[in-house]
Amino acid sequence: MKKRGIGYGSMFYGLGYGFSRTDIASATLEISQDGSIIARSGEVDYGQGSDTVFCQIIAEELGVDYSAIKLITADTDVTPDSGPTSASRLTFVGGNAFIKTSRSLKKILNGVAEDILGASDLVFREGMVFSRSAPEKSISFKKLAGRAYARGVPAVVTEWYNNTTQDVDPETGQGDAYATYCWATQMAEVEVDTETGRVEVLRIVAVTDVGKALNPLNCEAQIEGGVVQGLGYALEEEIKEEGGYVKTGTLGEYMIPTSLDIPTIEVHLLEVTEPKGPYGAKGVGEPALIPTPPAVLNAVRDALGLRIHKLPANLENVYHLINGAEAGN
Amino acid sequence: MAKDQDKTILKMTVNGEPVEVAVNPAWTLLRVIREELGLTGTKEGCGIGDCGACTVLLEGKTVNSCLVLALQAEGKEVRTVEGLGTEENLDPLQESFIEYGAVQCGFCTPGMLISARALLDKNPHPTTEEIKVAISGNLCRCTGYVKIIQAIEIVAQEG
Amino acid sequence: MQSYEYYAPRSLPDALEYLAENAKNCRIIAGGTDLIPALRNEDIHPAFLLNIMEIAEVGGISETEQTVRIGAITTFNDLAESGLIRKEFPILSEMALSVGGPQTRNRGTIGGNIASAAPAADGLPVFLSLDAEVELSSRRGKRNLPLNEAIAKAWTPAWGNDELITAIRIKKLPSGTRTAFYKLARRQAMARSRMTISLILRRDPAGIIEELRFVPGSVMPVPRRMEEIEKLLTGKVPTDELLDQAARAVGEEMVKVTGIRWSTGYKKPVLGNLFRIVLSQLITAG
Amino acid sequence: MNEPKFQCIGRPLPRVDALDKVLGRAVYAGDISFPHMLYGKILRAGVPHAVIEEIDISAAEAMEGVACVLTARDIPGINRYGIAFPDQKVLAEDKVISIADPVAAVAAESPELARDAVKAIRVKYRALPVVTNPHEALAEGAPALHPEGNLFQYVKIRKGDVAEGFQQADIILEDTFQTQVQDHTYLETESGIARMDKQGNLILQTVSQGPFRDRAQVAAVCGLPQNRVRVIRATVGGAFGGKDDVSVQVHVALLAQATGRPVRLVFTREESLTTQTKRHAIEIWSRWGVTKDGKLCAMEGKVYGDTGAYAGLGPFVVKKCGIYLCGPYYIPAVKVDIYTTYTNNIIKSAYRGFGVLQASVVHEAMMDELALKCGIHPLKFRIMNALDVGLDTGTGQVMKEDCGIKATLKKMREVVMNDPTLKTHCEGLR
Repeated sequence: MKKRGIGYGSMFYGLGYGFSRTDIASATLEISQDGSIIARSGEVDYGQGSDTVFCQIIAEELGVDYSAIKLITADTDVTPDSGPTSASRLTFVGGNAFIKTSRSLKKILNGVAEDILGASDLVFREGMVFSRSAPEKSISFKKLAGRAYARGVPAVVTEWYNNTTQDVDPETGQGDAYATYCWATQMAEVEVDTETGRVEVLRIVAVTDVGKALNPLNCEAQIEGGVVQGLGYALEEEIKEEGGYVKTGTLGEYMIPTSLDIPTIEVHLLEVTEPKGPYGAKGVGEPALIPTPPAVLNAVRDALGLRIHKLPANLENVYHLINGAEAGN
Repeated sequence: MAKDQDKTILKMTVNGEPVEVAVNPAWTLLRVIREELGLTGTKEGCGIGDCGACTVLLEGKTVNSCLVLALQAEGKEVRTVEGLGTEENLDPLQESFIEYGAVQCGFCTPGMLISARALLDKNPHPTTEEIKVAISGNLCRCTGYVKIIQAIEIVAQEG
Repeated sequence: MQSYEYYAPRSLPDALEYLAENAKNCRIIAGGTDLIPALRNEDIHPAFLLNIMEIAEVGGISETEQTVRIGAITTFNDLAESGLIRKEFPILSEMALSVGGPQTRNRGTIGGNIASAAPAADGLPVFLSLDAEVELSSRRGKRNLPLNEAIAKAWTPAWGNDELITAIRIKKLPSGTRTAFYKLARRQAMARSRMTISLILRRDPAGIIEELRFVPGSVMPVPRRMEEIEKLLTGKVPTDELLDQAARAVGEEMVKVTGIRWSTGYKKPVLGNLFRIVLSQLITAG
Repeated sequence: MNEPKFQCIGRPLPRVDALDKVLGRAVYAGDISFPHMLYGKILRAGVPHAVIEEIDISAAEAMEGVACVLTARDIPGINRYGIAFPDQKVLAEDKVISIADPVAAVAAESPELARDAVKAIRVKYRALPVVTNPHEALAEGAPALHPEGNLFQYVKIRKGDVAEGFQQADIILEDTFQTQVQDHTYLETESGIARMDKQGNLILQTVSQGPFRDRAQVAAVCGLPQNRVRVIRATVGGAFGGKDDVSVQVHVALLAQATGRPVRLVFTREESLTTQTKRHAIEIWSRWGVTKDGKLCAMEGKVYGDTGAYAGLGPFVVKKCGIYLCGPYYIPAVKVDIYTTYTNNIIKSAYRGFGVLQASVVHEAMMDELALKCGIHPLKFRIMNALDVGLDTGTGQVMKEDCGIKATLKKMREVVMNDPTLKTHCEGLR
């Protein structure tokens, strides 16, 4: 028999390291005489998209094309230390570092432009710098860079963002451990085949508070990926260790979801602004994945009236749960 | 050390160009593509056919190049991601993958593109289910497949 | 490090000659989906490797009035795409599409699937349910062997090491015969079977089962027809009670062969459940 | 002038790295090669707990095409590393405590030769008893895997008066959950390539989540000041926390330093699955109290995390699990005890979700069960108890305006209530 169920999973996640662990990022911007920009950060984009977001931040602040920025990351001889890629911290900590850097550089260029244009209400936009009240007073960003170089003003700026928090009381664990938190709720609809123990996830609705979606496409992509990784955890993935030996040594035995295993995934991005975040943004990497397993497991509980205590909810564990032998292997 | 006298000359066509390369009979097509021809766009994710990262076209059909002996490609035509498009002239799938966010870490991307290309060459207007089946031998851990499927769908609709 | 001589003849006699000369230390490679991982892991150390993928006589799908011959290097994808197979043996098309992923279906061959004789092989049980014969060729000549005699034990074919499996032959099914293949796996692609069900069913106009062939896959070291179950149902009208009884008996039969293992607690009841579900669907399908 | 607030922020722009990736020209560490390059390979213990009686590398060293075979005594710097606590040996000395422990490292002219050389190394082990879960590890008389014992960390969370909290409760539920070990399964396995430049600087191109952290560990092992080591991230094929700890870095650096030649080291998938960091299996017991009208009043929990043979980031992960056991809900009285233990299992460390995933499985299960007992819709029950401005977390942090949990729950309520297929499900939700 096929039984359907619905379940929810909510979570919160402290962004950054917290607990007084060093949580810093530095960022460098260098402007060439022709106005092209080299940005440097110690952060690694291992696929989640931070490079793109950093370029967007710089472009936003300086009014230039984001795709023309050359971003060099994570080369210990060349880039400053920005801390590791973890704890959903990159957009928040690294992004803030780039906002600071961009604004410092802009301040320098703005001074030169004010002098050249004889206006103080300057806007940096689409590769131009112009007066808001008198737009005809303008100079291209490229030209401005050359003029600034000719005057010998600094062309390299490095800034530092420190997200290190206080520690908590060691006896009670109480205190302001984190700078901010991320929030998410997901819903899962599942169908359980009581005769085989197979759980099929039909649908996931993911609601994530991202603070501000700096790149909504990226946010969605991260969430979709997190959901599917969470499904794998909930249903099938398990590294088996016996007596200190690992029994799952191939991707044929350790099975992650394929394109045929994914449900419908609906993503909703909420923007509850975080004042300290870059443009209000928080992290999304981990909040994408965490609510999925509890939502799926709660949906299985809803379908069966029985609860899995030993993860994952694979064929055997679910079948034995239904048939009253949960402790089975 | 693999001695040169152990090697055999393999002749095949790679991305339209005839190539001749001395290979050890124990080498896989994947090893020859990456290490001997320097076409590192094709990736090794497992080496035993479980992940699809090394997918190439062999005589127009997708294969895991880690599961083909190099010498089995004798006289045959191989196409890798490097033969799909150029920066100036991207394959529509490459364009679509960029535009619709189908690329994250990128390690599965070359194999994924090859599988998608093989599908569209055979069936220009596949259903969503057919797209899912076509890439079901290509594991991806970053995207959850959603944007990849969407990117292929868009090319299929326009194609 | 692997070190072997590689040979890829274009004619069958050349291949059989080479095989006869080097029988002891020779391995045959076709699609390579099983063999190449074994070479990589150094589970095997052949001195000679014979590639049969370039030999036309070992490929192709053809029919006579009575039988269909499927060349040993027919890939799962060839099988799935063949109109002849879809018409005569839809059970084979379904099975073929459930194997691995597109890349492995483009390479993996039915000859390899049978010769590997893996307990979780998907082709083997279906061919057994079809009472297939294997065509074996050697320098000594050609012979046909019923498939159920061709696999001695898991991973071990029962034919000589100078013999090459060149084709599978299957008798066409009488009209009115229905077939079904079901695969239970941990995911929907690139998954080894947890269990499979292969069923061939023919009933008379009154609904009485005239013929039933049933082979479970991935549950026994060597798949075989469950004749006890077939007998239990043949000649009868399949009522719910009878199906439940048969489903229970399926599990018992399995345990008779396998004994109790860690997976028995799961496989014993679920195999019976699947048998009942798939057979019921086949009965109600029209 | 009606200008939008942002020019570039908030737009679904294509990624800056996508073009290189679709063209197959993004360069991952395993794609890099240099002339005269060698191939590295690590011999691992393969036994979970044993004394090493003898290591014989003579046959491997004598093989043609083998450039070097390194054991513990060949390390110029310290024979220790570890992302937060240097409790891992680069190469084993007198004993091994996990199957993954590196025992020797080889560089050879081809990957096949490196593999053959590793196979030719003979190691004699004397097996020791094995501990495989936190309870065994903490039991009296358990073999101590590290000098400081098997309990790596104990953390307490204490908020309010739990006894009083449970007294106010009308309904009290308790339960135990066991989570499993998960692999990251990035499609790119751990890989790196190291070389020395003419000035004696060591250059390492590698997978990394934190090149400066890698640099510090490599420099110490190679006996070099940090500014003589240059770590460059190659394009990284996924990580999810699994490339936070050192994987290939110290060994490939040592091999390049020892041979003076470029060395590439790429882990096989099997090596990645069976020896690299994983998500912690955690056993979590908890007891929850709620009033009959659905207000949480107390929670008590015990968390046992198995971090394997080495700490990795495990102590932070397991601690985080305990800290988040309350979930995004307001609970006035909380008591949690958190234990992180060593065992002879392979190392567990960072993984996307970092302990909070395991906690969420538990707090969300308990929330559902409590809601059911109270006869309140599970989504409504969450909204009733969700954190909000002015309320504090289980660790006493008072929420400010960025507290978004209610917003996500209310958005979810809107989605399900507007879905005609979920009509029955929504009964009692309003």
